[in-house]
Amino acid sequence: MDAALARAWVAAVAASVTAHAAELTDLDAAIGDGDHGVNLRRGFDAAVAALASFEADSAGAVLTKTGTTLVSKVGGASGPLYGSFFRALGKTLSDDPDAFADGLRAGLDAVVRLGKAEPGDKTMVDALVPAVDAYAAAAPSGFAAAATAAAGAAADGAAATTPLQARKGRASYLGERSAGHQDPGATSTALIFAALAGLG
Amino acid sequence: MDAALARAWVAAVAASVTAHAAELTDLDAAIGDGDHGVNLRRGFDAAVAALASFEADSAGAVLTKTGTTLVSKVGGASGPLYGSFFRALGKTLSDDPDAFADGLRAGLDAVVRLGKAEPGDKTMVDALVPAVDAYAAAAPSGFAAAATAAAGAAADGAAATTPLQARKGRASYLGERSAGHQDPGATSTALIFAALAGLG
Amino acid sequence: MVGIVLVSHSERLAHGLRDMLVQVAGEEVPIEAAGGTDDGGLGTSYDRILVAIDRADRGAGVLVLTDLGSAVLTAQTVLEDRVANTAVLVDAPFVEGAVAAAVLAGAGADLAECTRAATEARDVRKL
Amino acid sequence: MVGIVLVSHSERLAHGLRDMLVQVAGEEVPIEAAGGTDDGGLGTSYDRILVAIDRADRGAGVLVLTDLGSAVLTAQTVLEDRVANTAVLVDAPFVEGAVAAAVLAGAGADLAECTRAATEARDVRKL
Ligand SMILES: Nc1ncnc2c1ncn2[C@@H]1O[C@H](COP(=O)(O)OP(=O)(O)O)[C@@H](O)[C@H]1O
Ligand SMILES: Nc1ncnc2c1ncn2[C@@H]1O[C@H](COP(=O)(O)OP(=O)(O)O)[C@@H](O)[C@H]1O
Ligand SMILES: [Mg+2]
Ligand SMILES: [Mg+2]
Ligand SMILES: [Mg+2]
Ligand SMILES: [Mg+2]
Repeated sequence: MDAALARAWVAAVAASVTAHAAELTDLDAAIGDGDHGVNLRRGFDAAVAALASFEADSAGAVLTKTGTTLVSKVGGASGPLYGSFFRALGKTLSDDPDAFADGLRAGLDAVVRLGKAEPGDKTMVDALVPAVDAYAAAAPSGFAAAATAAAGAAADGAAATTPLQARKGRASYLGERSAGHQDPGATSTALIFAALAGLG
Repeated sequence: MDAALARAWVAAVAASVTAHAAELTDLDAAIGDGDHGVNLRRGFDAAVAALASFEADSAGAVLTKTGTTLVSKVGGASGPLYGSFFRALGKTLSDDPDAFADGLRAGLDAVVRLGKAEPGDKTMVDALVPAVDAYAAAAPSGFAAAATAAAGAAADGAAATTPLQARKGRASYLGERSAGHQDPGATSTALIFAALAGLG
Repeated sequence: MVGIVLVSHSERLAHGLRDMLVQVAGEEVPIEAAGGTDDGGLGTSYDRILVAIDRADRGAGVLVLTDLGSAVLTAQTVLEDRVANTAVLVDAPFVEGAVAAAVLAGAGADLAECTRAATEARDVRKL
Repeated sequence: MVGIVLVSHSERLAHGLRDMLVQVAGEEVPIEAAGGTDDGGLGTSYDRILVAIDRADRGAGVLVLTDLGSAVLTAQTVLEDRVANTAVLVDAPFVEGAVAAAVLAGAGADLAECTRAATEARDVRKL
């Protein structure tokens, strides 16, 4: 991945979370505090703005900067989580711009290390794990095919959170009542991978 | 006890906590939050003001009114505690104006029921228990003698809190560090009984 | 809907916590702040607590949470004096218990379930 | 003196709690509020937390308390990024733990003792 593609990805995510802000917020209102759409919009808009004045000629630098901006601008749990994801991805790409599959894996690891969620806890991890696995499996077929596979897997993973009971964060207080609602963070993870696939 | 004597007692307590407000506050600053003098001054001033426009011809009514005012005006733990004390005392005297020893006992019981402190916990209970006991023991000798005995016992009880470790409220976090300071509430209990003795 | 009353020594703290709870519970849950003394200083106010409980009482009961032990004494006195016996004091961590209770109240849970959630918040680990 | 940083989703809550702590700890204990997002909305701010920790750090360590699990994530990220390794995040009830820690910090206790007091506040019963 080069700097231009990375910038295009971040811009596409910003556009997508803006378009889906109300949906993300509604999902979060059902099992959380109803700010996920606002949070991500603020974060990715800030990332786009930060990148506009950021001179970087590598995808690694662009994505690291994106992560750092998300960490400090989102204001919710998804900020440090997605921030860690993009920082770890960016750092991997800074070492090797072609190691996108490894970078995604490093991003996932960073999210798990910070948030300590396990698959099935009804979080973004439930979309992230299948997306990262699908990308790695399809990577031999090239970026476009792998990104498309990852996007499909993330969307499926997000949909599969609906029947789950939340075990992390505020939603966990709802116990059985959290079942029947799709997790907002898993939903936004699907948007992030859909934006990646859209670049291909 | 008649209404006039009860009014005189409350006025004397108000004057005493005003005169000792800084001392009470300093004691509370050492092992609490430094507001005991301010709290009691506000409470007893409010009680005096409430009594000024309160037409009551019995000590029971005067002391019940005093208790109710303390409950709502003090703002600290001592408010509901002393408030319960005076309400229970007043209620007993309303049934029998001569049952002062029983009334003190009822007041102590109310304090213990609400605050659940035991003797030795370094609270007002450590002054209240000996005061009530001393009053009862000396009651056959008349009010003046009994009140004087109670005042002496309360002062001794307050002094004896100095080496104790607090087991109630914020001071309990200090553990061993709370030893070496006299408890503010036990100190104000001694003032209340000194004011009683001063009426004799 | 179960009501929630927040008894704090600080008026600001109580109002700030109320803001947070409204976000997770929605506007329909009656959440009342009873912080500070009558004149807004640090301490607790019998009258503010009483008014807050009366306001939060919509017939399904009221959960009363307190910040420090000394606030318990004032709240307890209010509850003993109050005629309608629909409010319960819960022994729970103030902020964490209130969030748990508010989430459940917003989901339509009853007083017993909200009380249990608040109490159990004590055992939820943050790290 | 050990410093204390209060990370809350609400700016008002953090400041109200700070008021309470100053009353029990005295003015010498550095107690910093880090509540709300950068623009004062509900949420947590990386920058506010970082500034608060830097301000509260007088060399004896800083205890960081958080209101909800999600505040932990932001605080933890700040701590990982921060070069000086003098701040610790404690798993304690927000208000109760902060009061306990402030009482001890005001009495000159060290970071380990303040941390233990905050943690143990979880087990102190109110009723
Ligand atoms: N510990 C965690 N690990 C992984 N994901 C988490 C964790 N906590 C929350 N999330 C994700 O974050 C989403 C909520 O994000 P957001 O609403 O922006 O933050 P907040 O919960 O602080 O308001 C959840 O839907 C969930 O997917
Ligand atoms: N549970 C309790 N039982 C008996 N007395 C108590 C209790 N809690 C506090 N006290 C008394 O109250 C005094 C403190 O009163 P005050 O400073 O007015 O209230 P606060 O502690 O709320 O600031 C203590 O010194 C102690 O004697
Ligand atoms: Mg949210
Ligand atoms: Mg939020
Ligand atoms: Mg006090
Ligand atoms: Mg006080």
